Amino acid sequence: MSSTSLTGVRGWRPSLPRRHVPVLVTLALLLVMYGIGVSQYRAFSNIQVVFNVFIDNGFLLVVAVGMTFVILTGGIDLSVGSVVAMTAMVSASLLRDGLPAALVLVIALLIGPTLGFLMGCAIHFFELQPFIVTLAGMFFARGMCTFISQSSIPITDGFWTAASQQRIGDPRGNFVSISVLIAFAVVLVAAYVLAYTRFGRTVYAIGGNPQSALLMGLPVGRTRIAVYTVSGLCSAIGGILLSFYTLSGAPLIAVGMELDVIAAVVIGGTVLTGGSGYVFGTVLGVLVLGVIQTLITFDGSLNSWWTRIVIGGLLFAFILLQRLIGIRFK
Amino acid sequence: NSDTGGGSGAGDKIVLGFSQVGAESGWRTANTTSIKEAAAAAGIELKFDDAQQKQENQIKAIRNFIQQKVDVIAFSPVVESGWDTVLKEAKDAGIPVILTDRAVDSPDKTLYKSFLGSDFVKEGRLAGEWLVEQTKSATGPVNIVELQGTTGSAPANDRKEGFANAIAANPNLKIIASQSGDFKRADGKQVMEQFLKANPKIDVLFAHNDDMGLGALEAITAAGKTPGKDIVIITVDAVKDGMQALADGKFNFIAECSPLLGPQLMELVKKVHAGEEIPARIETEETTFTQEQAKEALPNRKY
Amino acid sequence: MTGSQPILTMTGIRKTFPGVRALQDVDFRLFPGEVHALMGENGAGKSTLIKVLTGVYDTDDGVITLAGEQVAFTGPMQAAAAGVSTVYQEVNLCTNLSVAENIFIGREPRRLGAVRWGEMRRRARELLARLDLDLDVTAQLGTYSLAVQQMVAIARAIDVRARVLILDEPTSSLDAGEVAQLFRIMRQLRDQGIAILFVTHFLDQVYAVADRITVLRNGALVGEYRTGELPQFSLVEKMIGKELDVLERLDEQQKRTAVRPDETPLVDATQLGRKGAVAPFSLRIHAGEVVGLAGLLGSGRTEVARLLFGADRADHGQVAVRGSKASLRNPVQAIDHGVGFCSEDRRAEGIVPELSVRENMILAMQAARGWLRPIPRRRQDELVERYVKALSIRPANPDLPVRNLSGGNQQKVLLARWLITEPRLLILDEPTRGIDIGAKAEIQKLVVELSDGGVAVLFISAELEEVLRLSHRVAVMRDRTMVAQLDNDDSLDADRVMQTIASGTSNEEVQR
Amino acid sequence: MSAVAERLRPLTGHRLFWPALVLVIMILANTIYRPGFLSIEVKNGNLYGTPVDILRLSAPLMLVALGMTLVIATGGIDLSVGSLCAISGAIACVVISQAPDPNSLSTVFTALALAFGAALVLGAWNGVLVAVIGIQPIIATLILMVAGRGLAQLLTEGQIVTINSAPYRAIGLGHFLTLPLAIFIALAAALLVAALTRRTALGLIVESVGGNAEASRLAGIRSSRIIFLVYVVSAACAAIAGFMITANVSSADGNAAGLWVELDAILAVVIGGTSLAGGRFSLSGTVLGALIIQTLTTTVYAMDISPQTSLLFKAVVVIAVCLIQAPAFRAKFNRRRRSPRTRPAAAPREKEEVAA
Ligand SMILES: Nc1ncnc2c1ncn2[C@@H]1O[C@H](COP(=O)(O)OP(=O)(O)OP(=O)(O)O)[C@@H](O)[C@H]1O
Ligand SMILES: Nc1ncnc2c1ncn2[C@@H]1O[C@H](COP(=O)(O)OP(=O)(O)OP(=O)(O)O)[C@@H](O)[C@H]1O
Ligand SMILES: [Mg+2]
Ligand SMILES: [Mg+2]
Repeated sequence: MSSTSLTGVRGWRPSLPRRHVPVLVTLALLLVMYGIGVSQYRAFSNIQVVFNVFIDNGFLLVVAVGMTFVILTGGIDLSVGSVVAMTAMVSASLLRDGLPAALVLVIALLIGPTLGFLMGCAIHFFELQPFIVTLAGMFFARGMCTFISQSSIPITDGFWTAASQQRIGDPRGNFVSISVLIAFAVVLVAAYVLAYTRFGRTVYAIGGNPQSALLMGLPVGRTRIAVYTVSGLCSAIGGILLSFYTLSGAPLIAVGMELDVIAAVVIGGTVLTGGSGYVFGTVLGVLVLGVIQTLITFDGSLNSWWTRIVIGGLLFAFILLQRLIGIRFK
Repeated sequence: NSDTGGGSGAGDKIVLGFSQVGAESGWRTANTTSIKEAAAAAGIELKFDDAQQKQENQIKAIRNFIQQKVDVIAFSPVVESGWDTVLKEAKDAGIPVILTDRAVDSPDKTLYKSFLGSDFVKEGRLAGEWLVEQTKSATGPVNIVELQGTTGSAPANDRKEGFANAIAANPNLKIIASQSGDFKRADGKQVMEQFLKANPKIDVLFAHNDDMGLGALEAITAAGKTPGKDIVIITVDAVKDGMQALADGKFNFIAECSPLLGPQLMELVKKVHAGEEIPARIETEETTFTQEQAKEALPNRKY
Repeated sequence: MTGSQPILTMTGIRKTFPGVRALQDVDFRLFPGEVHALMGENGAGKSTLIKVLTGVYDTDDGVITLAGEQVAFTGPMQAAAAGVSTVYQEVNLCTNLSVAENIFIGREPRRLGAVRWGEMRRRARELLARLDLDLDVTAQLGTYSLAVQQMVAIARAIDVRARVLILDEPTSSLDAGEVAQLFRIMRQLRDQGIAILFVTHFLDQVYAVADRITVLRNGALVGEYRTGELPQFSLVEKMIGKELDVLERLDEQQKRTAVRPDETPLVDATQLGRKGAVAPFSLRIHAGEVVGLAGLLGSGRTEVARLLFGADRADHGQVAVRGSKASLRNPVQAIDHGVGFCSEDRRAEGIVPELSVRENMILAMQAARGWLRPIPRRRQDELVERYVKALSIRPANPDLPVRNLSGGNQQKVLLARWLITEPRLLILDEPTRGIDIGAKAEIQKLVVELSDGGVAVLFISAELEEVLRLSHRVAVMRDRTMVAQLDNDDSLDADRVMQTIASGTSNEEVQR
Repeated sequence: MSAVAERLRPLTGHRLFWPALVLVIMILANTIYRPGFLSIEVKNGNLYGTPVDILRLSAPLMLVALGMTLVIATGGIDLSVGSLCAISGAIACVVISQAPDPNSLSTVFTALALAFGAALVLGAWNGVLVAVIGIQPIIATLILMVAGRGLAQLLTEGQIVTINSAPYRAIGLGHFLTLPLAIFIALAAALLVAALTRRTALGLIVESVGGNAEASRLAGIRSSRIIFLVYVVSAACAAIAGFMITANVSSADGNAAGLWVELDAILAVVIGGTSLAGGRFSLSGTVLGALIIQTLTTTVYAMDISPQTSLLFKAVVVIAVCLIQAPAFRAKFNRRRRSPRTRPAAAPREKEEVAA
């Protein structure tokens, strides 16, 4: 009965591009959107408009990168917006108290990961749902913000001011800020980690099937905790960038940012159930949101409520197209 | 300046980029409407952007205004701090900036040309002074509860401060409870319900805006008390519903905070564009209303 | 062959789940250089013992030693690090990752911490070649069938430099060729001194490869035996706990040719097909007829079944049910026409893990009745009790979440789900996979009974003997095409079916 | 001690024991802080007091959370409920405010019908996005969450629409049998949903779809139809909640009505013991969860806790309730407590019983 020869080669067409379809679709749609902007508004074609999208969304990008890790494991982190705000608040208040900038940076960069670590532990050891744990984390961090100060605190520290106002490139013409470079660095590191390290691959495995990952002998617990810590770290970096951006800490800043971030990650082609997606997609997702906003500002005729409706509508059109084109390609 | 204009080929119309906080209250909407109407009337092309209560969005909008090379930028800052970087970019691009409604705390006063808005401290003070006047003859303690606005916001802080300073004149006046109602009717009502249950004797309610006062009205009625009589109600803003309540005798006093900045703003824009010097701080024309004044004023109110 | 010292001992192992004593005072030893079969009925505790060993579950009591040292693994990661490599019962891989990664993740070849993708792919190809598999190692695992996934899982396990290799029912979804390939590798490894623990429900396989057998029954140890000293029937007796004539009964089944050319067929599919899944085929099934589907892995048997059930939408051809044209575009319509379908992938497409045994059983019937007409509790109890007994589902507590049942018992629950709907055509895709010998005989008996009672059955199984034993007719699949339909008369035997599969034609092809 | 524990086992083992305990503790803490907390008096022939307030104010949250429970049971989530509250409230108030006679019943019913219909349409929109087009629920409903608030403001033109309509007011403030009508409305909705899901097979079907959608489809359940349906139900619940919220202050505020209610609703559902992963759901748990959250809010106001610390307070309560309910946490806790006790001797002869 042995018929090994029969089980052998079967003509199986490799389906390589399939994984990349969502990202490619996003890219194409983004280009179309940019094209529309250029054709409609003259100043839109300035290269600085593109740079501004990066300058204005650098912190969002960094936070979204952290969120990508979490979502790739099939989790979610709702605390990011509050942690960003808390980091900015802590930096601002410590600087106001006269601590040296370097020390403040270290402290601010420790708080986010610590909270992330604790949330990761709660999720892993007590098997609580990430949504709830991070929601509690969100309440906690936001509570801390107003606890630190009820009104916004300006930052006058020399290092911060320099980082904020430094223009890289032609200072009179087209330039980017330091935040953009930091954001790019974070993106590159994250992409490398996800693609080339054992930790990164374990993140994907957990997203695919946590039970299997455990039975395959992967360090599921450690990785899961690490992922929330990474997200906390990214939020902390995002918070620092935001404090560069606004040169202040305000208790109600970045409210609802978590939803923008989640939307960016998903638009970038990462699946919320985990296991599939790329950092590069997340970059595109952030750009999509940025370009939508730029389009609306350039138009400059929308009422407050029409702004929301149009954002919702564009989001819908985008997701729908992405989905339909995605299906077609598969 | 046809080479500079935005997409619409502005000709020699002045282009104003205006970044609004959002549309979080009726007051804000009236403010927006006023600006839009005034711009149209003054022949100024308005680029309007709604920041949905987010500072990040306002900064982005200002950047985009700079890219579009508008002639003047005006905005109502969501928070006080954090504007230096982007204002510097505007300054470098040679675009003058006017603040409306709320101030910024930047030490560098050259970053903007002027501030146009209300004096919140004064509003609180006017409210307090009226109360002191009314309770001159009171012998026993007068118990006041306060419904604060959004915690940490400039109007809430300043109105609280102004009010507290004014009532210090009479030691009988005492604030026995003060809690944030977030400038919203539903919250104002919920907080007032708890005030009423925790404090058997409340004589005066000071609400930081009309909406919270209107919410509190309901709570007071439900508790079997008569607003305006059993409890004296003082609020700030003077939006239509508030004025109606005042005219109906349910409120006792309102310190006005006018949203109708549009015409004044357009004046300033024109002057700034023409290179004229303008004062660094301009206050909106505001008044106060008693019940009688409200009855008179009500038919002519625009919002 | 066996060394003097066991590499692994488990003594006095006890494990209780809420309401179930899964293991009680079980002792087990494993010697280097042996293949040791762990036998027992569904729910006997085999998988639990393995999971206790590798630290997936904590023990309630008991001692485990590995190479003389006491160990208590906290999880598969530690166990693997200590040289215990395991393939668990349900395929436990990540379908979203590539084949190569599934083999190597956790121990990828790296340079300076960076994964060396090229090297990994090359090594994956080599390893799969040892199992005689030629896959695109960069493709996502999920694009391959369950059987291929099973082979990949095995490849992953044998690559580890392990001292102990544990295989929990690795052969349940493999075909004969792949099994032979696996055994070749197992013998190789054994000769290198690796200790192999092997779980299967196929007695032939035990006798083909195992040196020693440990039998569990109801979570308790029955005994440890040398394979040569334990005849098949006494093995079965030990597993079942009473003397049974199962084996005889299995062989007694006779050829069941019954052609009813004059009747209108129950289901008549003409040129039914779906692009990319299966080429258009025509198939008639009469009431009371059992049609077997034979073919290699990936030959498209499952696709045929899914088309007939409307699980996938056909883009070609049509179906008539009892003479009148019917549309089977989704499961609801198929069920309306009295078709039932027991999927081969019970975890993804079968059970609803959170729900109780009872709810899982009545699900299909409830769906057919519509949500407005809940099945009365009394009727539920009646039905559930009947099928729990009929299929000897253990534990017999219908309110247990079905996820707590052993693999084989879950399969029985699924079967019960469809039997309860009293279908006219029941499609069984690998219904006996992972089912113990007693239960397998029960299911086969059931198929015969159903058919005698006028129910048509489409029977898919990797075991050709089983197909031949039960079917009136056998349809042969090859490369996603139905190449032949053979009457199961005296001239038909396994060899001829194999020939048909191999050549793609049969010399006396029966038309329809 | 342990005998008592044994006796209480069936009680402490009950699904709702821990959330209920937390609620009781919160009420106790309030009563200690302010002895009058629990006192109820009769005013104008109606009951009046903080407990009544809590019940009345929790009614909208309860409604939203009921719908959310079903959505979550199918493994989805509905972020748009807050916006739906705002839209339905806005439509009702705008219609009433423009009618010649805002006090007539027919005006109010027309307004309610229009608003309710619109909510159903929007719910169907969500349902189509998730069930038919297959967009992930969180994103699909995010669209309406963003755009919906804009719609509500569009309807009210950014103003707070104040109405003067006694019948409409009654939805939020009316009384029935001395208790606020809102309580009865929420209760009726809860009973209706409970009857719909537990007296019919709908509950089982929803749980099955949430547990394994593909398996359910193959068992003959129209999974996508069920998923579609729960979003419509959720929207309907949100609409009624929107009526209550706006009736409570007799005005529709497109921006503030139902702001962040989606988060509270999700919290209520989870505190009530329904898993966000889908599958099993508990309506009574959700009702309890809504009560806990409203009590928490009231506590913050009543105890003079400054609003900035209220979020910290909320974080602590949420984590505490979820922790004590988490099986993993309890297992760890129990093990530590039980370990000194010697294990009961094994009863090896019971072997055969297991098979039964
Ligand atoms: N996680 C669990 N929770 C509760 N009970 C469980 C759990 N896992 C297994 N059981 C029970 O333990 C017993 C032993 O199951 P186990 O999976 O070890 O059986 P098995 O011998 O592997 O059977 P099969 O041949 O069907 O795979 C069964 O009665 C099963 O219901
Ligand atoms: N050449 C191939 N190499 C590897 N896998 C293949 C190949 N062709 C098909 N497959 C896989 O096999 C599956 C189709 O097999 P299908 O389930 O139809 O066959 P089957 O005969 O029912 O097999 P099984 O015995 O596994 O049930 C597809 O999901 C596909 O991923
Ligand atoms: Mg098993
Ligand atoms: Mg198959």
